[in-house]
Amino acid sequence: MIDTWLPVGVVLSSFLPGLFIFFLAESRIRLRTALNLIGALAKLALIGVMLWGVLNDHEYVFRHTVLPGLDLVLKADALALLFVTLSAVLWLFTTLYAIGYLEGAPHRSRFFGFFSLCVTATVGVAMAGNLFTFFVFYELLTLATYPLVVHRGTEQAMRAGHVYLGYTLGGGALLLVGTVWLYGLAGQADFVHGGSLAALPPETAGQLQVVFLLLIAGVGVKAALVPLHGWLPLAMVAPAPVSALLHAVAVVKAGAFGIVRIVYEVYGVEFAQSLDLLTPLAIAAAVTIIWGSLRALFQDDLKKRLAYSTVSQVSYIALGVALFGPLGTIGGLVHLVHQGIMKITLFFCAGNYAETLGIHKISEMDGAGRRMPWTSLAFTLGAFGMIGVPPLAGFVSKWYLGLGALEAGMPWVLAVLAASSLLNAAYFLPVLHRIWFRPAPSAWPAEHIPQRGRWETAPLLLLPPLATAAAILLVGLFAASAFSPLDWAKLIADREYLQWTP
Amino acid sequence: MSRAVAALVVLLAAGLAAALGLAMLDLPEPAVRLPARVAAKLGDSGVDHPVTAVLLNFRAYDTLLEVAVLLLALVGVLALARPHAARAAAPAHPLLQTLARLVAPLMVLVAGYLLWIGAHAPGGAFQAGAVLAAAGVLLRLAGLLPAWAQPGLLLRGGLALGLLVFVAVAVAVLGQGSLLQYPPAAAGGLILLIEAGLTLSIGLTLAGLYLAGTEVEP
Amino acid sequence: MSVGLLYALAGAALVAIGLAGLLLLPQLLRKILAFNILGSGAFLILVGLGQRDGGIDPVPQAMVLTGIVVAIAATALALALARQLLDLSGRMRLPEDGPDAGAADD
Amino acid sequence: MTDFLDPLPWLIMLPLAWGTLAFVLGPGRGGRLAIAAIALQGLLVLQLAGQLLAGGARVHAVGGWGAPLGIDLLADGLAAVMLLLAQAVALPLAIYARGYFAAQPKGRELFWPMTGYLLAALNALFLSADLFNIYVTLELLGLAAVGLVAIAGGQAPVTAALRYLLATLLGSGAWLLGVALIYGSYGSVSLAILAPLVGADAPLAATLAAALMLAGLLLKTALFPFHFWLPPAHGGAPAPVSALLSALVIKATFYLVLRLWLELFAPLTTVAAAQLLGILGAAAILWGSALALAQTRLKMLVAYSTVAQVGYLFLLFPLATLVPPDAAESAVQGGVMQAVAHGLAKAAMFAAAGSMIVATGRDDIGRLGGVGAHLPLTLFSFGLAGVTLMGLPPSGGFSAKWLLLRAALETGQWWWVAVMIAGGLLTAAYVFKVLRRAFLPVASGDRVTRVPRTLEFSAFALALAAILLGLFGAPLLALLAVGGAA
Amino acid sequence: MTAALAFDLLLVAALVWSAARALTVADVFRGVVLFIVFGLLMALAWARLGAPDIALAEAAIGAGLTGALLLDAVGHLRAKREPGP
Repeated sequence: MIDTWLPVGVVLSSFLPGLFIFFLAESRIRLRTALNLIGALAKLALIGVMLWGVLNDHEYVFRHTVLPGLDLVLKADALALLFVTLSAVLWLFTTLYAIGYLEGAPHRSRFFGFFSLCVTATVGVAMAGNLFTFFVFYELLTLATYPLVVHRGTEQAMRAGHVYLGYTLGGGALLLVGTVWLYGLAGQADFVHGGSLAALPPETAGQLQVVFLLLIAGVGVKAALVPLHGWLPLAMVAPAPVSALLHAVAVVKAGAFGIVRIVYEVYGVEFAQSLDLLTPLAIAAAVTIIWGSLRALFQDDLKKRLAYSTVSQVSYIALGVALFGPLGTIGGLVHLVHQGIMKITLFFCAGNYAETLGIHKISEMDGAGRRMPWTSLAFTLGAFGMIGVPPLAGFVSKWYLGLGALEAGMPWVLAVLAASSLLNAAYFLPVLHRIWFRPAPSAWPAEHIPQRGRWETAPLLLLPPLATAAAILLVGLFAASAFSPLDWAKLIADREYLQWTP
Repeated sequence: MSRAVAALVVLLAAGLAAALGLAMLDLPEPAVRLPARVAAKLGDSGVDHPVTAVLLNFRAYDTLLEVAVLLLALVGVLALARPHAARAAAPAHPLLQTLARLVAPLMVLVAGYLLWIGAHAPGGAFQAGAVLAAAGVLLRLAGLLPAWAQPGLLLRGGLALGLLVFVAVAVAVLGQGSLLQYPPAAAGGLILLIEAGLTLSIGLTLAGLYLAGTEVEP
Repeated sequence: MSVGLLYALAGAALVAIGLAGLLLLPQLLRKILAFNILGSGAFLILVGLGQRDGGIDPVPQAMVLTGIVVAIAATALALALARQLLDLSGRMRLPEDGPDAGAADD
Repeated sequence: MTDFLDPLPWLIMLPLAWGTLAFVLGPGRGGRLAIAAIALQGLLVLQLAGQLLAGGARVHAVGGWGAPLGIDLLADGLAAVMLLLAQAVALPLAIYARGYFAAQPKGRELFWPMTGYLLAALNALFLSADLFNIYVTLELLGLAAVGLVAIAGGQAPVTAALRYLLATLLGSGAWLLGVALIYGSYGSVSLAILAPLVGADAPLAATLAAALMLAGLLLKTALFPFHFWLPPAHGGAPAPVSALLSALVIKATFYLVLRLWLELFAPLTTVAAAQLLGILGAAAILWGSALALAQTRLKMLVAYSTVAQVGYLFLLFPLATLVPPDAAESAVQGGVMQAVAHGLAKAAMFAAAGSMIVATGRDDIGRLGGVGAHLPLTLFSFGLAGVTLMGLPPSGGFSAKWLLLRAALETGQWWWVAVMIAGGLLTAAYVFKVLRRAFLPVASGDRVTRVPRTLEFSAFALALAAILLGLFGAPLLALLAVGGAA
Repeated sequence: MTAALAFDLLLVAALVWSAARALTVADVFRGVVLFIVFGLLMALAWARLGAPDIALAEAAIGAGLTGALLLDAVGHLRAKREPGP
């Protein structure tokens, strides 16, 4: 009984506070903060219980029939928990950060209401037990993030919101068609280890290939696969906490996670391989990785550079999925977590520079390290992680991806990884150089928050990036220990490749 | 509207007429013969004029809804007349007043006769109501009835009486059968009761449709 | 040909006249006349076809009685509306251009 | 048999009675009576649904005669679903209307009697199993609807009401003509008697009758290109009226189309006719959505949205005609689900729009700034209703779309898939056009006032119901299946 | 029989003619008058169809009341057209 309702509890732990906050008066700051934190902590507690259970081969499943032959299923398996845990932890940090970031800003009830809905949708995506449920939360995510993207209400934000909606609703439509089609072919499309479509008669193969294309294009919009990535660089007009959440956890990850589920648990990785679907996916991912990095090189706007970096980095996940074999899978899955931690750190820092000193452009960052050493340290860790410097998180991901490429017999992927790392270095190192080695200007563009004693900026803005930066180091250093992301990714890969022996 | 569209519409109408005509000339023998069934059940209907039997017993439910349509139309007309508060009735010609005083009671008598005869022969509530309406219009034109645009409680009650009685009878018999299933022994009486209510209300309503409608501010 | 069928055929002609009038005539009073003619045609068809074998059929007759009352109700409402429109706009006809056209350009 | 509280007759007599009593009580009176009575009607429908699920379709022979001499009332699954929709929409709207007319008294004098007759007509229509009786209910419905459109006066509403009246009278005229031909051909107007008599070898008169009745109903349902009367009528009436009309009145005639198509005239249907209906539906979706997007007045936008959403209803015909029974069932379920979902969502949307107009004092999308800050619940309701109309999950609109898409893919008619997807995206475009304006701050010189709580909560209840329908649609489909209507 | 048939044919012709003229005659007032004539002819037709109930109703309501309403509307229209002195 309690097993059934645990996944629902995880979803509701952010949904109910979100609904409540939505209708709270602007001035009820304490109550709002309390609701946010209670929700976040309750979610973490529930997840903790389930982590323990799943490690011991337990599955938590909630099932509700919406229409005959159409079930809403929430399921907490190992893969779901990987993503859920990431979301819940980073949500907590982002909430704290947002409370500091939005102090005194208007429309905070609306903001935190949608913020909570956004996380609700993300954990729903994570725990979706079938394609339909995934679609439900995937669309909810679109609706919950739109108000956050346009939160500032400026002309630019409105335009970005328009583009965002156009892309994501279009993607959702493709996903819907693919889903309906698949249900027509296969009945239900539950997520099961090894997929369920291999049992379909062989004459449906052609249709299944088209459906795959529809589904991947549908989730590829949010995962920002080139050429479906156009919305992401525009969406960075949103407030920093939103960008952090969008890029690290909620939106792009939901897309990437969708690719994982579709390949592994709808089609089954072997069946997908037999339909010749994995190589095209790998090529699309590789193109995205290179293209995103190249575009990032030429951005002077810090958040835009980070946004293109996201385009590139998220496709590592898709690439890992497309590499046939457990090692590639491990690399892709662990990067799902690692990229989240690294990118959220970078966006927190970008937000700090903007909020504290009014720095938005890379050309304005000269000497920022001396004024804001802690923020800059966190930023440096994030950037090194992205480049793949050992022993940071990004290195672990890239290592396993490389091994996976060799295992899958796709050595050209190594070249992509190498090129991408070089490009990462090319667009991050100059930034670091400016921060640490250039002299500071006589005045910052707009200093909003003055230095107060040891605090270079507001405490709630500083602590979250420091915490996540520490995590970048820790998950790399202790990758081999129990409950590390890598360990968990291995557990998942074991279960996905249960029947497979190389 | 352009000539081409007009020609098209005329063609459409002519085509419809032709199709109707063709269809009518090629009709099968009806599978159901209702006149025979009406005749067979006429004895149980409480009246002996077949049309009245259909109207107030076999298909009385149609009639009930139709009375509602009539009252509804008056409500709609009143809603439109409303913004222009009732004008004081113009003082009528004394001759008209005398005439109305003479003729109106006569018309009420005729209405009563039509109502009564309806059970056996052509006539009934609608025809009686129409006569009553004519009397009402006459009285109003003679300034002997209050304004219609904002009917008072009594008048509203009179307008609604027929429908309310009809509904009351319809549901009162639900305990022993279905809607409007009169107990055979009481059928004739109940029908007369309904018709009496209807005559009054239909008369008032029809008069109202004319008077309230024409009282709209010029 | 029975009397019933003859009048039913006349009803068909009346329906056609009423339909064309309702669609083509711009003046609202004419439209209301046309609607009544259309209705009368339908009534004739109903009774005429029911009695095409020469007998009397009380059922369609009762239906037509109901129909006549409904028609007067509709006519009264239509006239009240038309008069209201006359008072408000000074015309007793509907604006020519369709509502789509009006909405699209504002 | 001798059940005094049998819901079938009471569902019709009750609104007739309270409508009439509201008239007798006097101008503007009767709101509380109406709310209590509609709540009672709601209970009766629930009781009826329980009876149907337990014991199958029910017939009530009015007058005890039985067809063909008397008139039968028939309650099967389809009728029960529509009755449920009607009461479910009417109750929150009645509560809404009381608040609305308190804030905006224009037109409140005779609102309640007309609404009573409107609901009586709807319930009577859904339950009727007699073609001529349906004619009377259609006229009652049409006149009540026209009266309600004109209730607030003014040149635009009166013009709209006249246009609507002429259209609806022409529609009923066509229906009556059909009834005359059917009576002439078979000697009866009872659906139960006629159903076995109408076969593929039906005489010309029956085919002509089918065509006439169908055309009349399409005109009344405002299917493209017969939609010309709808936007000014629905967009110009007071908000509670618009909500009733868009949510329920056009659904009543759609219900008749569905019944005739699936039952009485099923032997006469052809693939070509079904495709034609589908094409008109598709045109309605695209044209209605495009025009909704072009509107500057909020209520006109919502009204054009109705034109578009009606189109979805008619997609069920090509998907349900002469195809495998599985797909046909899915299509009919989808169509009915769409009717219910749109009913709830559109009522919510008109109600929310009405609140926004009361609050801002004008019907202008460009001046909605501040609504998001001052009327969050209303805007949220509008958004939820929009979610249903877009067909996003989880909502009744999504369930409908899912079922229709499924039928389309199963029968290989992918072109309807494209139409539905395009329609969903266009819907999103016009819904977000409103939402993004409402999120903006108040423009200088504009004022946004508070509206009564009842306005906000009744709209929210409707929107929430449309969403919950997406999560709990299965019982509704079980009810629909009673009596083999689907 | 033939006399009756001739009468019926004449009546039908008159019905169709009066209906068509009521809609096409230039003056609305004359149109309404023709419509009242049409209503009375309809009453005759109903009598010929053995439907005296309808004949009565048609004469009283169809021709009578409808006619009165229409005439009143025409008067109203004319009053509008020719503003008073």
